This record gives sequence, structure tokens and C-alpha cells, in this order.
Amino acid sequence: MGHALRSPMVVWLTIAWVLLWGDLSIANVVSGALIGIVVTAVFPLPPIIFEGRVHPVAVARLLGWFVVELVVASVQVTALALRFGHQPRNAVVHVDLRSRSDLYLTITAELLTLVPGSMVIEVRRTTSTLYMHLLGVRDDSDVDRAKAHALAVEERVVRALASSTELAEFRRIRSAEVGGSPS
Amino acid sequence: MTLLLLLHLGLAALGPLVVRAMGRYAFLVLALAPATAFCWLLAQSSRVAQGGSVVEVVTWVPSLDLDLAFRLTTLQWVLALLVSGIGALVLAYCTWYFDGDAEGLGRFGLNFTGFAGAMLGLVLADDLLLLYVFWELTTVFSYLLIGHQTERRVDRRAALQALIVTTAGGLAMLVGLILIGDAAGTYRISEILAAPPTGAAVTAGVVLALVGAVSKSALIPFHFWLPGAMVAPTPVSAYLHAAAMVKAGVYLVALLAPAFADVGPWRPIVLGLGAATMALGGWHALRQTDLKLLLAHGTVSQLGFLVAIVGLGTRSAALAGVAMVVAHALFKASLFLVVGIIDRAAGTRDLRELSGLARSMPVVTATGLAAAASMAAIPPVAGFVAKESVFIAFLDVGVTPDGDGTGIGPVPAGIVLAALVAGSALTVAYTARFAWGAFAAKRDVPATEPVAVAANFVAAPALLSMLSVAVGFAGAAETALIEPYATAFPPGAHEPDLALWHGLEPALALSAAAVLGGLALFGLRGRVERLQARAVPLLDAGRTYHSLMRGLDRLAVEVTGTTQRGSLPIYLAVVLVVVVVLPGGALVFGSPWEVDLRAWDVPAQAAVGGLVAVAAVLAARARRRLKAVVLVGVTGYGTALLFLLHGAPDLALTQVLVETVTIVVFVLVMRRLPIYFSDRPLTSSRWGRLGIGVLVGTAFAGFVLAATSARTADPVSEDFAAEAVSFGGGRNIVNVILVDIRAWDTLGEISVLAVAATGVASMVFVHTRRAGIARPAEGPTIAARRRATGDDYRNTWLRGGRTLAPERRSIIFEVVTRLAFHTMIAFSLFLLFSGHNNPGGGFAGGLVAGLALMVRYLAAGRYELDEAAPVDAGLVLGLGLVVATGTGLMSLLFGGEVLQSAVIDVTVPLLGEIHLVTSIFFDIGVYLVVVGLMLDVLRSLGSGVDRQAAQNGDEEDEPAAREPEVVRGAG
Amino acid sequence: MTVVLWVCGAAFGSAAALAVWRMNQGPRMLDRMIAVDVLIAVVVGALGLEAAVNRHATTLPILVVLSLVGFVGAVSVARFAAGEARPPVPESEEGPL
Amino acid sequence: MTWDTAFDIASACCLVAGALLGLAAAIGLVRFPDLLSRMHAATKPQVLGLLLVVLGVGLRLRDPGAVGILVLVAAMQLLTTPVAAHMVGRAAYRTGQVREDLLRTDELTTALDPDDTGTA
Amino acid sequence: MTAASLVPLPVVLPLLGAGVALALGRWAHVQRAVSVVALSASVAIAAILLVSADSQGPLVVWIGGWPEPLGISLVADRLSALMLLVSATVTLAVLVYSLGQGVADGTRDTPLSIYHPTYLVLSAGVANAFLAGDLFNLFVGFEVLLAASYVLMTLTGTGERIRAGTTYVVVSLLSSLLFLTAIALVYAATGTVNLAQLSGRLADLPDGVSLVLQLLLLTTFSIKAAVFPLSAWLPDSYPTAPAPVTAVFAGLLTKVGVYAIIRTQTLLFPDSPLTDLLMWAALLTMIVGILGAVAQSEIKRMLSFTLVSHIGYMVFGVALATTSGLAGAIFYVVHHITIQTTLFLVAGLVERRGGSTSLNRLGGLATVSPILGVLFFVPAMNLGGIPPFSGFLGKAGLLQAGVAADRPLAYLLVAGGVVTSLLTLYAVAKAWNLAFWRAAPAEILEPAGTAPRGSADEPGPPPATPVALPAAMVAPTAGLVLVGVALSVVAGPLFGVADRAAVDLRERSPYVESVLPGGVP
Amino acid sequence: MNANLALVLTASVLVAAGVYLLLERSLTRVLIGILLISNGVNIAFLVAGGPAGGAPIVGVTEPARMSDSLPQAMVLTAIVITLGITAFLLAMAYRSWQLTGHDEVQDDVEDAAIRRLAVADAESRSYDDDDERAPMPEGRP
Ligand code: NA
Ligand code: NA
Repeated sequence: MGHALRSPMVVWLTIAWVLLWGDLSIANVVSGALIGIVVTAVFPLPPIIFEGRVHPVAVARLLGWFVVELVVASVQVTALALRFGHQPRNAVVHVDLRSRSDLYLTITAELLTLVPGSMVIEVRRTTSTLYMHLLGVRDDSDVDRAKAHALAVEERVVRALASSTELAEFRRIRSAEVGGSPS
Repeated sequence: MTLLLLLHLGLAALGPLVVRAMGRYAFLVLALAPATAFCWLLAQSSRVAQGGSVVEVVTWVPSLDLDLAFRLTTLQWVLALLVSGIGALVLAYCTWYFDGDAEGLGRFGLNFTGFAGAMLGLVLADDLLLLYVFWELTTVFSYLLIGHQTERRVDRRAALQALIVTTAGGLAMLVGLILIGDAAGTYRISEILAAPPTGAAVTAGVVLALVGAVSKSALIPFHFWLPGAMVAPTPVSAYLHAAAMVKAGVYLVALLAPAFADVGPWRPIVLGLGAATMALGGWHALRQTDLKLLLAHGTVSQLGFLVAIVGLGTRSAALAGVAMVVAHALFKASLFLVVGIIDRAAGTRDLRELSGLARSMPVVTATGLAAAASMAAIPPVAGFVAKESVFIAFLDVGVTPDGDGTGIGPVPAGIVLAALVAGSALTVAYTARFAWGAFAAKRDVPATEPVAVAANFVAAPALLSMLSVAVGFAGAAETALIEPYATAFPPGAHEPDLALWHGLEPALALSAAAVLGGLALFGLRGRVERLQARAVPLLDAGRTYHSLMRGLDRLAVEVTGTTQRGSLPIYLAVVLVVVVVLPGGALVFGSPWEVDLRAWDVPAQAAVGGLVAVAAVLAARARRRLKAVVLVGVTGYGTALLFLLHGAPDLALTQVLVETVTIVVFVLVMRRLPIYFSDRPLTSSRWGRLGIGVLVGTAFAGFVLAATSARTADPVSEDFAAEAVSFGGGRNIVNVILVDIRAWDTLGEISVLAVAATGVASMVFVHTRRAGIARPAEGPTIAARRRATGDDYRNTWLRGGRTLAPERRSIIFEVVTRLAFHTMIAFSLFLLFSGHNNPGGGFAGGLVAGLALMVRYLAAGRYELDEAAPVDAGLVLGLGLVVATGTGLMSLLFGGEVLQSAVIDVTVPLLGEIHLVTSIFFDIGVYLVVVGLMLDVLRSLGSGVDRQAAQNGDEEDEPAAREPEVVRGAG
Repeated sequence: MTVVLWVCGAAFGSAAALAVWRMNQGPRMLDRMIAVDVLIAVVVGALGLEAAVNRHATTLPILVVLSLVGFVGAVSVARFAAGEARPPVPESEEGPL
Repeated sequence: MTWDTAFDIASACCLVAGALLGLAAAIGLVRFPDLLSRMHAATKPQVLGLLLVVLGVGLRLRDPGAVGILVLVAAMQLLTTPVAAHMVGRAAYRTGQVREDLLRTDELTTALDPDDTGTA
Repeated sequence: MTAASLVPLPVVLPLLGAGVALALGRWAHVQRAVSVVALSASVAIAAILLVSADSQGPLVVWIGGWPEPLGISLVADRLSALMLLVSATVTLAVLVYSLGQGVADGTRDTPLSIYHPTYLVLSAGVANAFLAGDLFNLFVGFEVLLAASYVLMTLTGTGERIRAGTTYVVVSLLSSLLFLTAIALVYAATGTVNLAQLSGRLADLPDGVSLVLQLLLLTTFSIKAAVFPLSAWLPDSYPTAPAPVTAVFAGLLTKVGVYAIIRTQTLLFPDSPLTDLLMWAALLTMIVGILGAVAQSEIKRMLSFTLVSHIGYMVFGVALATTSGLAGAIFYVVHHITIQTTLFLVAGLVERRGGSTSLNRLGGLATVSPILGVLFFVPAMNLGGIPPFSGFLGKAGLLQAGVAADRPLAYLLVAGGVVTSLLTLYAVAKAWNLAFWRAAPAEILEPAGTAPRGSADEPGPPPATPVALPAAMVAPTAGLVLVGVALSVVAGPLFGVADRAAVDLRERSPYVESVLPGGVP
Repeated sequence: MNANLALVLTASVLVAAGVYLLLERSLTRVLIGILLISNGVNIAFLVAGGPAGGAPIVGVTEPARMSDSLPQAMVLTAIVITLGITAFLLAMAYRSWQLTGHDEVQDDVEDAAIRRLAVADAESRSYDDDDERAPMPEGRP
């Protein structure tokens, strides 16, 4: 029981349960926890090996940044859509992420996809490579900007969620890359 | 009398067993049934002779006025004696007629004894419907007996022909009897005879009853079936087609004559058809070479004669008629039995091949000649006595001013009499032909050398012939016995009596003329034969029958070919056209109705409605399967919005879920089907469909407008709000309706889902509803793939993902599924538990849970599905049904009605007030069934189709080689 | 709120109409599935609008449902029915409707 | 101006903006020349539009119970929408439904070598 | 617990059984036991209900104990209880037959895990349809039995069954949609779906609207009952199903439609203006149907056409709208359920013994298997209206009613009725002549022993070569033949019940007052 | 009670389009037609229930303002039943495709045979009452 309650999924389910009922009462918390335990027990899934820890400030910064990105890019795409007579050119590019975590990879991909202008259409897991489709690419600098942007997004994600060891590893890879490949 | 019938029934049923035990001697045992009846009848002689009756009534179907009512008076007594006596004799005769090892003796015994019982019942019945019961039974037994030698095509056809012809007449008779019974207010024959009804319906009824009599007794135009029936074994011919069954028509005429002889069409029918049949039958008999057929045509002739007499409806005719019936039964049965002996002894019945039997079979010859004398009405045998009385009766009709009470004028009476005399002459002629043909030594034919026959074989015909002779001398006694029947008719010109000698009267002259004329015809037989060969048959009813049957068959083929098109679209179109024409017609042409309209409640309804309509039209136009599916989905989501705008959130919720599920299920199936619908080139049919569609749509709109505008009453649901809370313990009325007020509907609905799920499984797995459940295991190949994909140092998000080919995997999808799945399940439970007070409930919850499973399947394939739900779908479905029905039954155990719910409010420390309504358990059952349905759909149309595709090698990336890596798990 | 209702209603209505147009035009199933996605979003928006205007929370579970499972249709088509050949005939050659 | 009115006005703004973004998505859906471009149009303004609508509803209802559910709606929307986009885009690319003439660069063609099993 | 409390059980028990059978799909013997127990209990309960309803008047239960008229009422009046008893008996007999077939064949043609639960649901649906006191619940009952019938019809999914099943399913779906439309309209016009309440409210509607509703319901049920011209689907679909399935369909499903016609036309639309229309439909159904039977050369199809044709008899009785007409129709329904089921079971035996049901291939069956001959002949004659069997009694009742009606059209129908009777006899006798009397082909003379056993997972068509008849299939068939004969023995009391049921139907008050003792709200 | 014209028209267009598809031969189209008609009928239930109102939830809507709940429950039942049947029909379409390579409903073979006899003015194949015709093969050919 205690172990189960420590499971992030059970915690999340309890929160979700309370959100659904819209009433933070003891009964709802207890039943939510119960539902969480039962659901995770009846439908066991492979354990999520999450060694990181949540950095509230970084998470908040991530979210704030995301909202801004979302608004800005939405306006851009909308403008693109409303610009008659203009045929935007696109591109499919790849970005090698530095982290090796599926979770960070997924979150990065999700954010990139959510944010207008870029969309992840393929992932190579072995190398943590994202293949993105970019909308409205005028020249190569747009492509480079997009790649850099993707890496920046990853960094924000890692900063928000990674443990200190993960963060250290991440920094190591980044500096190696920056140092090793001057392109 | 009931007991006698039961005895027949019992012995008949035992027939096959008795035959198996005793061989042909079983017939002697079976003969006990009619013999017992005969003895019983004899015991009733004095009572009946005094005009008394024996009555017995056992209630059967009072609603139909159909009882086992029996009544024995003179007419019944006479006929019953004939039926049982001759029946016993013929059964005894069978013992020697058949070989011991002949095939089908058991069923022959059954049918024959059964027939004897039916015939006895027929003549004893005192209820018109009961009479019909036995009447038809004799028909059926006759069918079985005629077709005794089943493998001969001719026999089968003759049996069927007899069946159809006599049943046709019988059914007409049934209607006639019902018309009579309805008019009389009773079906009891004795009561009807006592107070005959009148009226047009009765006249029609009598005519129809006569049709039955005429068909059964093989009168024109039904006379053809009887000779055909001669394919039957000779005992059958002797009994059914001479003595008993064919007499049923005569009996019916005799029975009804006292009451209905004066009904307008009666005499024209019985006299006209009777006389004509007599002549025609005699004429046909003259040309026969098969002795049996000769007798058969003779029987037809005699039956016409009998019907004419007993139908005449005078006291004299009644007496003469019954006497003639007795005489005919005796001599004709005897003659048939004699022919049977000849057939067995000589191996032929062809009179051109027989010669000199008089010498080689003297006893048989004597027997035959005595019977033949009676047939030809040669004094002093029974036939003569009877026929003499007949002539007297008809002469009375001709000479008395009122036609002896019949009202027949002298001219018609004269014609009938002339025909009867002519018929009698023909009778004499064919009798002579029979006697000559059977027994005489012919110059150019070698003498027949018959095998010896057992004396017992001859006993039956000999006894019958002796009786023929004896009755001739017992005219006075016979008169006395028959008299009570005759007195049912008004007294005529003079009191009739049966005697060998009435003095030198005109009748004697007529008898003499008939005999002489007949002998002359026989003498001139060469010339007659040539004449017959040249004569065009006036009425070949047999051919008519066959062309009728062929016409019937052709009609059946044409009608069936027209109405039974075998085409689903046509069937549907017919239904739709009926809807447009009938209710639509009623709307247009019926009494006026009012229309009470508003444009909308909120304008959004029009906007959404318009969009839905456009999507529907586009869906109808689509040539690509999935495009049509998607557009239907639009109408579905649009409908959900319309639900919402109307104020039905539960409906909108369910519709949205159902629509989503529907689209995915469509996709699962459509992935295998061709992308495009095939073209239907016929433009005209397209316009036809369009026309029907528009008409139906218009009619539909009209229906809805008319019905809605007609409403004045308040809906029954107006009280639901108060009751839902107080009695159902819930605030969401729709949910309270579903799980409580109308939980019974819901119970039915989940049963539909359970069988639909089963059906889906059966379409894919065909012979079982259980799919094998297979979960990924740690196999070497998987391990290799893990190394290749880096799984060994990374998280496993979904175990099934590893079984997918890399190019089908999406790590993003897997991770999101891993994260969202439990939330979806928890949300489904939320819907389930909150449904009683908010939109939701078991259906919505179950659908969400099912979609969660679907997401697992979509994300990581069929092994992931088994991983997610390693249970047999049937178990979930079954559990759901058991929970739902169990909830319903539980309340019964607690003294409530089925599905009655209880509201339990308890206060738990810390948690506070807990409000539990037991109908939640019912909703849990619903939830489980819906999950089971989804699981079955995924197993079948998802995994099952995957597997079949893999086996067919249709999908390279699902190689069958991956199968061994998984353990086929238990459900 | 009436103005909001009309403005939003008009926007959602036009969006839905455009989505249906795309659904009809295709040319590929994936195009149609994107249109379905847009349509579902419109439905979510319309549900929210109605809830906001009429001030009730009864339809919120439908929003949860759509946000949880709305993507399933598009994913199933992407998973199973994307690999289609080009249309053999132009889409315009359709029935009399 | 009471708080209620303020909230209502904010709510109205959110709703209108959300609806217009939804319309923009639909316009993009119609106007963009190829599948992947349309996908951008469809997923992007729409996500923001939906978030705005959800926010608008929350502002209008001002009921903690409802807000809880709305948070969930937003979260789930953010979680699932990209999956659909990713899966559709992926399928489009793999089945050759991308107009190469509109692509300035394509760094994926080479990566999709059939012998390469690395992508997942 | 009163007898009324038992009313829901003929529905609930089979459903519970279906649940258990589904859940325990792996254990064949459990499924068999559950099915037999559930259906036997249904028979017993139905008998109790009939006795109670006949002695005490209609038994009514408001499901869930809701105050009338809010919830759903189930009503077991004489008509419903009688239908229930007959259908339960027949269903049980067919179940035993199919068990016999399964034992012999190793369930190749009736895969247990599909067959048992579905069959139980079917019987529950039929029972629900008979008991429903609510128009929408009648719809649900129909859906339950139809859904089950779809699955049974297409069992083992052979090409032929799929084709035939498609016709069946789609036509049934259209009729369901029509029914649903009719319910929507009824509710639109009256605001209720309770039958007793409707009996009062429909009378207040304008004639035109009421006529539209009546015609729509009539059309719907006429599809289900297979009334011409809505009957053509039936002979195309029924014959292809496995023998026990066809048997139970032929016996029960169309009769549920007839029942619905009787119930709605008498209770909701008394003094119907549609008498003439119904009479014409009855006449055409009889004649076109029986001509179809004459044209067939395959026993099961021939029987299917006689099935359609004889629906005409029942419609005839209903159309007369007299007590005797209704009584005749009710009795005929009872007769026809029993006899058609029996004959289709026999057809199954014929198919086994003769390897075919085609008249052009069969022969000599009466010789090689006298018991089969008896089993066919007796019900065939019964069907052909030969006395003293029940077919005759029912027909006589209808003819009496037709004559008593004393209208030209009624007389025309009387004539049509006897012509149909004659042609029925012709059709079955023709089949008898060919299949039973004609010389037997060699392979029928020497059967191939018993059929090879298959397993539940092993696909395979029904045996195409003649095989000996297993006693486990013959016994229930013989039992049903005897039940058919016994109908004549008990015809007095049976017709009595039918009479009283008809009186109830004509009066309406026994039904309405039992359901709504406080008056029609 | 008056009727909502917008809903009536929507429903009737759905029905008309559904009927048009129902008369097709492809089982998929037939099923789509059934779904369209089904949606139309469900909308008709809304009309039957009277004017739009608030959700029939006690505490949310005043009882007098509620939309009629009973038709909603009936439609919900109908929707779910339709879902089950749809799944089954799709499975049938799949099976049909598996056996024949398409999902088109074929005409009945036996009926076609009789229609051929009708066209040829021939007797039925079980007709056994004609001397002129060659005798039927006794038993199996
Ligand atoms: Na309840
Ligand atoms: Na529906």
C-alpha cells in the first residue's frame, strides 16, 4: 500500500480523481487513491523508470515559455494561412537530441509538435534523433534556427525534470558536441 | 363407439409390431378390430331395427362445436356393418394374398386397420366436423395404401392424384359443412336433420358438401382418380375402392338427403352427375382388358347410380338406395377379391390372356359368377332386388304429378330413368365381359394354368357372394331393417318394399330391358370396341387433371419467379415503397391533420442541422469507403451537437463516444476491403434509389410533423424529476431511467451487446468465440531486437511494442499511451460512478475504458492488447450479464420486484455521508458488458484480422515468424 | 454574451463547413482525418461555448472524453489506412447527387 | 465593474479568440497545398484555440469543481493532440504523400533506408 | 412471492444463464447444463404463469417497483402466457436436439461457446417480446432476439450463410428502424410508450394520425411476421442456417411478429379501419406463399414458403377482428410454432440421413428409415391441415370465423384458406413422394456410419454424406412430434384458453385495468 | 405541441440519404445508410420530446425547464444497440470479403434458378406429374 502510494501514477490518478469530482474532500482523496491503486493493479504496465525529479521553477519557466511560443507561433501560422497568393516552402530536417531518455525525447517532441511551425514526423530512438517537418522555411538559416530551437526545447525539458546526474550527463554531451563539432 | 375406434387405433399402431412378430398371420389379429365392431353392431340390431339409436358424446373442442359425438341409427348401422364386416373379411383375406416376406407388410397392416377405424368413425359420426375428420383420414390412409409399392412411379402418382382430388373435394365439403353448421347454429348432425337450416348460405353449403361427396365417390368430373387407384394391392381396391371409402360420398348424400334433398341444386346435381357417371363409367368399363380396371370403371358407374338413387329424396328411393349400397358392397368386394385370387393364381388379370378358369378354378368361378349376377341384377340375388326397387322409385317420380314429392317434372324424370336403364344395360354388358373374360375358355387363347390357392384365400369372397345371394331372398327382413331410415322421408306414391317379385310391373320390364340390352351389347362387342376406338372421348377428366396440375406448377413457378426476386435491394425497396404508399398514403389522403411548427429552438440547431444534412448527402455520393465513413462520422458528431443543443448531455456524451468507436471499427475492417466501392453502372437504378430516398425522406418528415402536432397529452416523464430523486436516488434523470426506471430496457440492450460481441468473434474466429490470448515473452529474438533498438538500457513503455516491426513503432505514441492509459481507465470509472448524478454512466464509462484498450492496441499491436487485458472477452461479457441480472434477481430475494433498487445512506467516520444506490451494481454490469464488447471487437477485428493477414502474408511487417516468441496464454 | 455567441457560433460554423469541404475533397484519407481533427476541435469549442453561455458544467465530461479519445480516429487511419494508392478516377465522377 | 463582469468579459475575449483561431485552423486546412502544411495549420492554432476556450469556460463558470475538470481537459489535450499529428505526419511521409516540390530540404529520405532498423 | 413476481424470470433466467455460459465458455458441459436448466425453468414458470393468468386474470409487474405508469410493465395475460409456454417448450426441445447434434458432430455446426449464450439470449428476447407491456420495451425485446438471430443465422460463417444472413440482417435492421420511427411518432403524438396508457391516449388522436401510426406499426410487424409483400426475405434466409437454428427461427420468430400484430392491433387500434387491407394481405400471403412452396425442389425452402403462406392464416384471423377469428389465429399460432419447428428439425434429420434436402437427390427414406418416415409424415399431414391434427383444428376455427363474419371478402379468404390448405398438402405430399417413396439412391441405403467427429476449433461443413441418425436427435424430434399430436388431444382446453384470450383482447379492459388499476392517466 | 422544423428537415435529409445508400449492394454502403437513417430517427426522437430545455438533471435545471428525459433514454438505448449491430455487420462484411473478395450482397441462387424456369416456361424441378417429360433421374445423378 505504502509502496503503491509512492507510485507517481497513483498520485497522479488521485489528483485526477479529485479534479474530476471537483471537490477536495477526504472521501474523494481516499477513493481516488483507492481507484489509483486498483487501476494500476488491474492493468499493470511496465514501471516508469523516472530517475529525475521535478524542478518547480524550471517547470514553471518551461510552461511560461511554452505559452509564449504557442501564442507567437500560432499567430505566425495563422498569418501564413491567411496570406493569399503565398506558397510557403517547407523542409524536413533532423535533430540529434542529447538526452537518451524516452521521456524527455517524447516531451520534447510533443512540445515541438504543439508549437506551430514544426512537427515531429519521425523518431530514431537509438540516436535520439527527431525528424521535423518545418513550415514556412525561407532559407537555410531558418533550418538552422529550427534545429537550435529544438535543442533549446530539449534543454528546457531536461532542466525541468532531470536529476542532477542526468543533468550532468546532459551537460557533458552538450559540451562535447559543441566542442567536437564546430558546425 | 369411441372404444371401438380406439381399438382400431391401438391395433393399427401395433400393426408393425404384430406383423414383425407373426408375419402375415398378423392380419388375422388385426381383423379382430373390425370384427369386434361388427359383433357389437350386430348386438345393436334390434334396437336399431325398432328405430332406436345409440348415442355417445365425448367432449373434444367445445370452441369449435367439435365433439366426439357418435350416433348409430339405421343408415349408420347398415354402413357400419358393411365397413366392419367387409373390413374384417378383407383383412383376413390379406393373410393369404400377401407373401410372408413381402415388403412393407407392417405399414400395410397399420394403414389398413387405421383406415377401417377411420371409415367406421366416418359412418358413426354425429358431428359434421367429426365426420370431416374421419373423411380426411380415410383419404390419407387411402393415399398411403395406394402408394403401397412406393418405388413405382405410377403408384406414387396415382396415390397423389387420389389424395389431391379427394382432398380438394373434401375441403369444399368442409366449407360447405361449416356454412351449414354456422346457419344451423350447431354441428350436431342429428340436430341439423331435425331442424334443417335454410337460406342462401345453406344452399351454397349443401352444394359444396355435394362436391365433397362427388369427389370422394368418384363421380364426374372426379371419376378419373378411382381407376388410377387400382395400382393398389387388390385388398385395398376391394375394401377402399369398392366397399367402403368410395361409399363415403354415397353415405353423405344419403345422410343429408332427408334434410336437404329439396334444396334447389341438390337434385340436378345428384341426378345429373349420378346418371351421367353411371353411363360414362359403364361405357369405359366395356373397353377395359384388365379385370381390375374393368371393375373399377364399373364401380365408378355404380357409384353414380347409387348417388342418384340415395340423393333422389323419396322414401322409395331411400329404401332402394340403401339396399343397392348393401348389394354393391357385397358383390363388388367379392369380385375384387376374386380378381385378386385370379391375379395371384394365374399371374395376370388381362382378360385377353385368361382362359378356362371356370374349369380349373370352379369355386372361384362360382363365387365370381354369383357376385357378377348381383352386379348385373339378375334374379334372384341382392342386386336384382335392389335395382328393381330403384326402377320402381324412379317410375314413381315420373308418373306422379308432384314427382313423388320431389317436384321433378315427367320429362326430366324420364330422361334420368332412361339414363339409368341404359346404364344398367351397360352394367350387364360389362358384367358379361367380366364373366366371359375371367372364366370363359377362349378359342384362340391357351388355357390358363393357375397355381393352387389355399381354401382360406377363397373364403372371404365366397362368404360375400353367398351373402349376396342370401340377401336377395331376405327382402322383407331387409325392408324392415332399412325402413326406419326411409321413414325420414315423407311418404310417397306407395310404401316401398324389397322383394324378388313385385308382380308384372313396369319396373320388371325395365329390368328385363336392361339385361337384354346389356347382353346385346356384349354380343356385339366387336362392333362396340371399334366404335369406342373411334369415339373422341367426350370428357377426359384425367387429362384435364394433369393439365390443371401442370398449370398449377407453371403458375407457381411464374408467381414465384416474379415475387421472389432473390435481391436484397428489391426487398428493401418493396418495404420502403409500402411505407410510402400505406402510412404515407394515409397521411396524404387520410383525414386532415394540422401542422404546428417552429423554425428552431436555437438558431444553432439550423446551422448544425444544415451541416449534418450536407455531410449526409456527401456520404451518399462518396465512392471511397473511408470517405463515406468519415462523412457519416460528421453526421454523428453533428447529431451529438444537436443532442446537446436540445438539452441532452448524456446523449451527446454517448453519441460522441459511439461515433469515435464506430470510426475506428470501420477503419479496422476497411483496411482489408477494397478502397473504392465498385461501380454500379445502371444509372436508371440510381435514379430509382434517389427517388425512393426522397419519397421516404419526405414521408418521414410528414410523419414527424403530423405526429408531433397532434400531441395534446402531457408526457409520462413529467413526474420523473421528483421520482428520480426520491425513489431512484439519483439526480441525473436519464441515468436513473437507464439503470432504474427502465433498467429492463437496458438489460435487453446489454444482452444485444453481448450477442453482437459474440457474433463479431464468430465472424472472425468462426468456430469459437475465444481468441487465443498471447502475451509477449522474453524470447531470444526479442532480446536481439532490444539490443538493436537500445531497449536494454531504456525504459520499456509498452511490452507489446517490442513485438512490432520497428517501422510500425512510434515511441511517442507508446510513451503517451503509457502515461494516459490509467487516466483513461480512471476517467471511465469516474463516468460510471458519477453517472447517477451527472452525465455519464455505465455505457459511457465502458466505452471510454474500451477506447483505452483500443489505444493500447493501436500503440503497440495485438500482443499489447492481450497484455492490457489478458482475459477472454467472453468472461467480461458474461460477468457483466451476471452482475446485471444478479442485481435484478437479488431485489427479488429481498422481497421487491425484479431490478428494484434501494438507497442506502450511511455516515462513515472521516469520509462523511456515503450515498449508495444499489442500481450502481446494475450499471457496473453494463460497464463490464460494454468493455467486453470492445475487447471482443478489438480481439476479432483488430488482432484476429492482423493474425489472418499475417498468415496470408498480406502484411510484410507482421511476419508469422514472430508467433513462436510469445506464450499462448490462458484467458 | 449574445454577441460572443454569434461571433463564436459563426466562426465555429464556418470552420466546420471548411472542414467538411476538406473532408469531401481529400484527396487522401489523411487529409480527411486532419479535417476530422479540426471538426472535433470545433465540437469541443462549441461545447465549451455552450457551457460558458448557459453557465452549466454538465457537458464538461464530454470535453474530457474528446480530449482523451478524440485523436483515436486519426491515429487509427494513420496506422492502418494510410498506405493507399492514388485515386484511380477523379473524385468528381460521382453519383447523381 | 464587478469582478463578475470582469471575468465575464475576459471569458468572452478568450472564447472569441479561441473561436477565431479555430476558424484560422480551418482556413489553413483548406488553403495549404499539401498534407503536412495542412497539419501545421490544423494542429497549431487549434491547440491554442482550445486552450483559450477552456480558459474562457473556466472564467465564466468560476466553479472550482468545473475548473478541475477543465485543467484535466487542457492537460489531456496537450498530451494527445501531438500524438495524432505525429502519427499522421509520419504516415504521410512514409506513404509518400509529401510533396517533394514544396520541400527545401529533406533529411529523412536517406534515413529511411530499408536496411536501417534504427528508427522507432 | 406471488405468481406476478415470476413474470420477469423467463427473461432474466436465460440471460443469467447466457452470462454464465459466456463467462465459463471453456467448459462445454457447464454451458449445456446451464442452458438446459435455464430453459427448463422457463418452461415451468411459463406453465405457472399460464395457469395463473387463466384463473386470476393478467399478471402485471412494474419492473423495479416504480409507480405506474412511470416504469416498464411486464404483462402475462392469457395470450402472452400461452405464447410464452409454447415458445419455451419448443425452445427447450430444439436445445436438446442441438445438444444431440453437438454430441454426434462434436459441435462443428453449433460451436458451443457461441451457440449456447446466443441461444439463451434468443429465448430471453422472445420471452421479453411476449411479456412487454411497453412499446419501446417490445422494441428492445425484438432487438434482443434479432441480434441473437443474426449470430445464429450466420453461425460458422460459410459463404451461403453470409449471403443469406446479409439479406436477413439488413431487412431486419430496416424493420427495426421502422419500429423505432413508429415509437418516436407514437411518443411524439401521445407522450407515452406504455401500451395500456396508449390504448387510452391513441383514441384521442385525430384519425389520420392514428392511422399513420397504425400502418407504420403494422408494416413493421408484417416484415417480422413475413406478410406479403414483405415476406420475400424469409425463404431466402432461413433455410441456410443450421437445422436447429432454422427450426427455432421458423417456429418462433415470425410468430413474435404475429403476436405483436395481434397485441397492437387489438389493444391500441380497436375498431380498425384496416380490416380489408389485412384481409387482402392475408389472402396474398397465403396464395403467393404456397405457390412458392409448390415451385420449390428443396425441402427446407419448401417449408419456408409454407411458413410464409400459413402466416396468412393468422393474419386472416386477426383481420376478422372477431373473437372467434382471434381465437382461431391464436390457436393457429400455437399449432404453427410447434409444427414448423418440428418439420425443420425433421429436415435436419433428413439432411443427415439423406445427405441432402434436395428433392432431386433424395429417395427411399421411408424404406431405409421408417422412423424418419413417421417423424416427417405426421407433422407434414398436420401442416397440411389433415384432421384430427391441430392444423385442421386451427384452420376449422378460422374458417368458422370467416363464415361467421359473413362478408364477401371473408368468404374469399375462406376459399383462399382451403386452396392454401390443399396446396400445402400437395407440396408436402410431393416431397414425401420423392424423398420418402422414390427408390433410394445407393449411398442412402448404406449410411457411412456416424459422422466424423470434429472439434470445436475445426472448421468443416455439415456432413454431406448420408449418416445414420443419432438417437439424441431423434428423441427430441419425436418428442415434438408427440407434442404436436398432443395439441389435438388437449385442443379443448387449449382452444378454451385461446377463446378466453380472444375475449380479453376484444374487451381490452382486462389488460388495461390490470396494468393501470387506477385508471388510464 | 409544435415541431422543430430545423430538426425535422435534418432528420429527413439523413433518412433520404440513408435510404439511397441502403438500396446499394455493398454491405458497407448499406451499413452507412443504416447509420444515417439511425441518426435521423434519433433526431426525430428529439422532436418527439418537445421543446429544447436544460439538461434533465435535478439541481442543475428547474424541472419545468428540463428537456424531456424519456426520449433521451430511449435514444441512448437505440444508439448503443446500433453500435453493437454495426460492429457485427462490419465483421460480416469482413467475412464476406474473406470469402468472396468483396462485400457485395449477391442474389439468391435458388430464386435465380426458379426465375430461369419461369423465363423458360418450364415446370418446377420437383414436378412429378407429367408423362411427356423424361422421367426424373431416380436418385442421385
Ligand atoms: Na431499480
Ligand atoms: Na444510432
